[in-house]
Amino acid sequence: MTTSNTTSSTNTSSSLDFGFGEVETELRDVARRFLGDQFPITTLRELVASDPEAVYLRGEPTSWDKQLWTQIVDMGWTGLAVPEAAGGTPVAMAGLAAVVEETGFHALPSPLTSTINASLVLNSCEPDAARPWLEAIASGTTATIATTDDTGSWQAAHCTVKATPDGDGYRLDGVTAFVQDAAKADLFVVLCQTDTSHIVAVVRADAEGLTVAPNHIHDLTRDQATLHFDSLLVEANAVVSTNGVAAIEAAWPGVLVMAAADLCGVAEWLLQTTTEYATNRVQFDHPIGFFQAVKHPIVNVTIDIARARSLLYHAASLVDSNPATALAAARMAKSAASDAASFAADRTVQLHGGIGFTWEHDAHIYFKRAMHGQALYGGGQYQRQQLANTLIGPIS
Amino acid sequence: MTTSNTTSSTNTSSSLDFGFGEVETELRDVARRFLGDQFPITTLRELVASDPEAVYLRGEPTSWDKQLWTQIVDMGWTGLAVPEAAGGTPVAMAGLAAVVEETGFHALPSPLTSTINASLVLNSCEPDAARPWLEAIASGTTATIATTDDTGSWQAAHCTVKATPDGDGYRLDGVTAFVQDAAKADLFVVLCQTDTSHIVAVVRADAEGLTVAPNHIHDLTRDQATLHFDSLLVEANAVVSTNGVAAIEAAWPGVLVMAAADLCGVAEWLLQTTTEYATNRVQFDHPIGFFQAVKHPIVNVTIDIARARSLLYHAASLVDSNPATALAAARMAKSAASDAASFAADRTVQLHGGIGFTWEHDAHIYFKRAMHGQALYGGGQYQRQQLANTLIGPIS
Amino acid sequence: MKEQTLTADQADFQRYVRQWIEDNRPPAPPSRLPISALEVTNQAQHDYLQQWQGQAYEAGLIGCDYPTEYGGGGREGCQRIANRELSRAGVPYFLNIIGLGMAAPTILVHGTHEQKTEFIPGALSGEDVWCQGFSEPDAGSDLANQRTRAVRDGDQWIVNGHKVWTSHGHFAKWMILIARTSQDHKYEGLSYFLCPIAGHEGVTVRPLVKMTGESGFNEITFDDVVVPHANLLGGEGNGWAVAMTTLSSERGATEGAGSSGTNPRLTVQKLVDLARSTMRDGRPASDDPVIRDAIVQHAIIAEGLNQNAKRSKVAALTSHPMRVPLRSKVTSSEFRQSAARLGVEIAGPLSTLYKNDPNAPDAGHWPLAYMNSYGSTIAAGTSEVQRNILGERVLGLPKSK
Amino acid sequence: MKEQTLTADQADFQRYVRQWIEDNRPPAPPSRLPISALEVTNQAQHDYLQQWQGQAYEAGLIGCDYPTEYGGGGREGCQRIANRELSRAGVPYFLNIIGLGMAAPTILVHGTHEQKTEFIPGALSGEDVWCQGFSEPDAGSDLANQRTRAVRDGDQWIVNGHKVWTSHGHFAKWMILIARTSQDHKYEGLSYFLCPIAGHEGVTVRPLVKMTGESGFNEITFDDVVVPHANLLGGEGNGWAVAMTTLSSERGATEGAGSSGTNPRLTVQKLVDLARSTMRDGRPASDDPVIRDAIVQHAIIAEGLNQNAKRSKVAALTSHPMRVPLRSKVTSSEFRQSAARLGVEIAGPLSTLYKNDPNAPDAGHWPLAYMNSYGSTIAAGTSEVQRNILGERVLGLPKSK
Repeated sequence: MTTSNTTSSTNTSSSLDFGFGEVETELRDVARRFLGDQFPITTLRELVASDPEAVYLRGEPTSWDKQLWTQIVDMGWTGLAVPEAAGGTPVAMAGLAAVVEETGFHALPSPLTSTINASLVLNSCEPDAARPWLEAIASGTTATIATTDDTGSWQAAHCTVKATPDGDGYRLDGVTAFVQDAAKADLFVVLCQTDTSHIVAVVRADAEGLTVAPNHIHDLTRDQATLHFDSLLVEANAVVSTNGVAAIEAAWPGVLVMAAADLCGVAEWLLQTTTEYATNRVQFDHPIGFFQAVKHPIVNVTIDIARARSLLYHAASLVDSNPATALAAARMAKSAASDAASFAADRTVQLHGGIGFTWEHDAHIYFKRAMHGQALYGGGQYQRQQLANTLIGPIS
Repeated sequence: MTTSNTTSSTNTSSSLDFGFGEVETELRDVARRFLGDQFPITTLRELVASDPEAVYLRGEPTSWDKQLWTQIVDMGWTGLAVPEAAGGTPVAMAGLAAVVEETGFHALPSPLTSTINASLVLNSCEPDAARPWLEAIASGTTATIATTDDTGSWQAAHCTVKATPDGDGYRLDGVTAFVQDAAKADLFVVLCQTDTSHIVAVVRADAEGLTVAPNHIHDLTRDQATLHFDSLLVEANAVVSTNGVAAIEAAWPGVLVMAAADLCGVAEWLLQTTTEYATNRVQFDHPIGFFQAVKHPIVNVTIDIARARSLLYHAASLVDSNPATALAAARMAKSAASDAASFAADRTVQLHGGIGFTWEHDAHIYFKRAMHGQALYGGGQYQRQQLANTLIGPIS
Repeated sequence: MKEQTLTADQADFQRYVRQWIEDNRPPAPPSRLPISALEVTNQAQHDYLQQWQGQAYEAGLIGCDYPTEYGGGGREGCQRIANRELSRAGVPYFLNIIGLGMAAPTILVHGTHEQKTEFIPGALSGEDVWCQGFSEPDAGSDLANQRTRAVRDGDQWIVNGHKVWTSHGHFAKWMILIARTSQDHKYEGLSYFLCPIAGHEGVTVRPLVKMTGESGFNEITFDDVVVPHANLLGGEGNGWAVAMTTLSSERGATEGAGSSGTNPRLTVQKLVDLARSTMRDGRPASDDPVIRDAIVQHAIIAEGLNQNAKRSKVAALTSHPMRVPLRSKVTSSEFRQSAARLGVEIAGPLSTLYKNDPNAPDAGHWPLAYMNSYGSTIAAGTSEVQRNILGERVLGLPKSK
Repeated sequence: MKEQTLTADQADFQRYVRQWIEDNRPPAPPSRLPISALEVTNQAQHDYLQQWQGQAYEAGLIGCDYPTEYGGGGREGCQRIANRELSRAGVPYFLNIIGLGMAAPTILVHGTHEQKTEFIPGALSGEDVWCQGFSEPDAGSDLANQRTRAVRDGDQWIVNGHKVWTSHGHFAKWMILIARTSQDHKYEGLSYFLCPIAGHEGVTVRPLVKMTGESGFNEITFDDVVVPHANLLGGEGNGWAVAMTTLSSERGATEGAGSSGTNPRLTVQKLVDLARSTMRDGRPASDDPVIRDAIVQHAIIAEGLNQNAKRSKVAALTSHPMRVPLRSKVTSSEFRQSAARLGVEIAGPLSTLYKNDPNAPDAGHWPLAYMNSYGSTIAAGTSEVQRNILGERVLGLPKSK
């Protein structure tokens, strides 16, 4: 996030410490303490996993802790990706990654990541047009991005929301899908195609002509929706970019970094939980961690997470210091984090034996968040496919 | 091998017992006893691994036991793929596979597989033209096939030996590479392209205009060469097919089955050797097989070999009973056997620790035979790529 | 993949089955059926499926290869034909999956004439629903580590203990139960009982919720439960051997259920169809060679499972020291798991959708199948323990404990 | 991949190195060099490489970041620059790989001023060739299970025992040696010595042949060998800790050797080049998406190794419980192995060719690198033992023995 370079404590040396300086360290430590105190696993379970039938059979929306969210806003986390000019207190991308990693570790249901993603996109739109919206975000308005068609293509150019000029604004028609935390968002940052190009428009959740159709998903800690636009009017002041694809693509490395950070946090919880279980659960007269069939997979999970976290902070630092190379690094981080999280989830359920397979244990909450997160913006193999074109060159 | 249906004890029920009837069982048991008695591991080591510098630095050809080969011919193994009409005593393809599996288990340096491959190709050429050559093979003449260009393409149509009509015969020019057991072969069964089509020609090892350039290879139990043809004259009676690509492709399932059988035998030796070592070698106060980091990989090797052998005999039975479906089954067998053998070789060296890494142990002989065999006619992934076109259909 | 050659009788039977299914397609179920019979929990679906199984049984589509004297069809090699036709027709699976796939085959092998006569027909017709009592909370992965005790008392046994993972426990009339009848030997101390469940005194059934949010399995406690000696299967102390028969029939079971989720070949076909119908950045996933390679890897494993089963019946080709694992639980359960995981990856963002979402591919099969697959890699001896058993009993490696 | 940003000094140094290499390219070697310095066995090649290392040292391309008082360049972050330039220029590797990569860094950390002054300059210049005495025939995988004994006798130690896997043993003047100085404690009973080898009384060196057919490592027996007390490194009983320093420098070592076979990023580039130049059925292997995916998997692991090393120096990001394994031997040795295996697969039938065959791709690198890679997954604690150590010491899991 280029804006952070003006204020990050560490931009100059970012290639040595990933831009993770004192400010970022302090921020991460606060986040870790705060969530540890305010959002223990028991609270999570109570909040999202108290009644399986409610969510899965009756399709009721999973709840999130709005009171906790207010505290998060008060701590200024929603301003961390907002330039000072818009009332934010930006930190290095590595600092954002660390906070998001902590929310992943606590499987926190919240619009934080989505709101950060919206800020990242707005940061790469026209500054004057974007500023008021960024100011709103800095002061607690929630937001999320809507860039994906209903086949789940991650190519911005595939967007299927049509924008037709109307006065000095536009009318929007069409569909965009896989919108994260839609039920928690006040604003949608929407990529739309015009006859000649693409625009980015900001749409209020209560706008006329917008239907938010919630998806029925496995993940208990997120919500996801499909947005239907029916001749929805966008005023000129809500058009924040007239070069939409470029704006989305400029923000994309940051979006991938946030997704990877969440997965690293999720994987870390799975690892620590499984390690503890393997240390205490006795079978065949030994704690099961005694057996290499348990110990070695846990070590492999550790190695995968270590790799993913290193690539994560490396990518984060490049978003700040060397945007040209950030996309490849971010894809590596997302690929490694997706694979680490799904392997960690897999081994967690397997090594917990019967109990991990039941609703009585919390593993399923993280298993589903990992499964959801690895699919978002493309899983490990998808990222590698994109990387191959950079690394090896296109197929002749 | 269709010819075997007339005599195999088992053609009618081949789908139930893979065509592996009494004749084939007896044959396999004889082969197992014979090689066990006549070709113990000590003999193998003495024969091919007594002097590393001779082979690798001075590039001397590895030796093979011609006296043992005479006994093999006397036992009629070279006639097993030859029709009765040509003096052979054909058995079901599963019987051939079993014999070749035994030679793989003993890492036998011999032209048996190559000679069988030559018979398979000749069996799918014009019967009258092929008969005299098959008769020669049945009575002990060794042969091998030469169908591959010097890039190692396994597509028969890519062959780069040019055949120009000359009288009622042809003149051959060009190169064919990766010819197996070339130094042991009396005859080469060569695929050549004419202006209009492809022919299969039989060329004597001592023919004028033929240069056999031996390759310098890792495998101590095989030899491999590149053949150079310089206006070599092929008499009419040596032209055994004027529909060369079809002849090669008809024989190919059998060729893949033989390659898979050899790999299954090699993998089986690696498994048994490693299992024995894991049972006896004591470390950390236990036989190392006590540790799951040793035990479970060995079990996985066992599972892979079991799969490969089942697919092998299934494919063999289809070559006899249902040629139309044999190619896909043979590719599955070759893919599974290639992967099983290279995994078995990998774990054998790793689990033997230091000793398996040295020349003092025999593992390297099998490691190299596995490495060579998995590459021949395409490894696991190559076979799967071909299978995808059958199973899923071509890429749109 | 290819057909196997049929005898004349088998061909006739195939025609008959096709015709019968055409004429007797059941009506739509009362509500959307779960992915396999094991997840069925509501009474209306239970009754619907039980009735459908009864019909199919009367028509001779179930138990085709069982002797007629035990309520079977007395045919040969016909069940796989019926199963294939049922799968192809996409009709509902049968309810009594444990009875069909585990209880009946085991009783056929180890039962007395009386036991076969009493238990097999009801298991085939679905009138008697069965459940499995192998797993225990403290036994964990170790199937032989049974704590549930049965003590002989005259011509009956008194059972006390605690079982988990018991699918259909809430419907079941009978349970195949392993209990410890002697403390002196680990394996030889086990016996195998056919134990009454529904309404039987001392039996308490408590439903458990799975990670998917579905119920469908239970824990069952036994408090001085009386089982007649006549219900001991295979003789006292032979429980382990009898249980091995049951576990080796497990694949047959899932196939018999006609659920495309569990027949390896059909699973591969399902993956192919999914890849064809899923778009990735505007192109079908089936055009992506990495996905093609992964699918073919599974096709090879699937074919391997089928050919392993076939080869295990060819004595001359099973003389190798490692013939036993060919039919082992570990390969088929891990195949199901990795195939389901691959399905989740192919589905991409669509894999986030629960089965009730109208856009969920294959009615939400893949993520649910993936999560449920841990049932098969954990229950009745985890894959880790299976590998110990294979290593120790098949390869003769030293014991890991 | 991308450059790291250089300081002005570093940029100057880089220009200097490039220029110097341009002007001082060594002549062709007497005979084709083996894949890495560890395989060098013949005297002519030894002399040639030792001379080349001496030149490069004099020019300041070796030991750039070592203090000047110990014969270094006194620079900062310059060795990786020199290494990168040396790799790019494709000049020969340096002979004294153990001295550069293991002995010198360890002595720098644990040595006394006298030891640093005496041993580091000769190791950097290549004048003193070093070998490693960690592995023993009976210790097997268990590095701490050393049988070689050193007994204190006044101001000297008497060493008796047997070491294997000692590359360069036949050239070496010195050995970094772990020996048991007490039977009472397993780890604390070890000490670390700088032991004279060449022509030293009681030392016998016997060359061994590797599976590749190459020699290059040896077994060395010690028969009442006298080592001065001044050659004890890091104090009595600290052998394990000192050895850990040595092993954690190992990657630096192999990179320092400038061998493209062992620098992860260059290995990936080598795979890309191989795929581009290898035809499969008439198309470059680099067009096959399955191979592309496999190569990128390795690129990610390679980048991970580099970034792990970098992150391990950022205290705020290593507070996690599993920071230690980041630089562990297991990841880099297994990367080398699987990358080499991938190279063998990409090469296809060409992988059958030995390096002396004119058509062998990359001068026969891949199959040899694959076989040699087992050296790194076996020697100095197999990957299996490494995983035990990581599980037990990093994660606190119970010991597996």
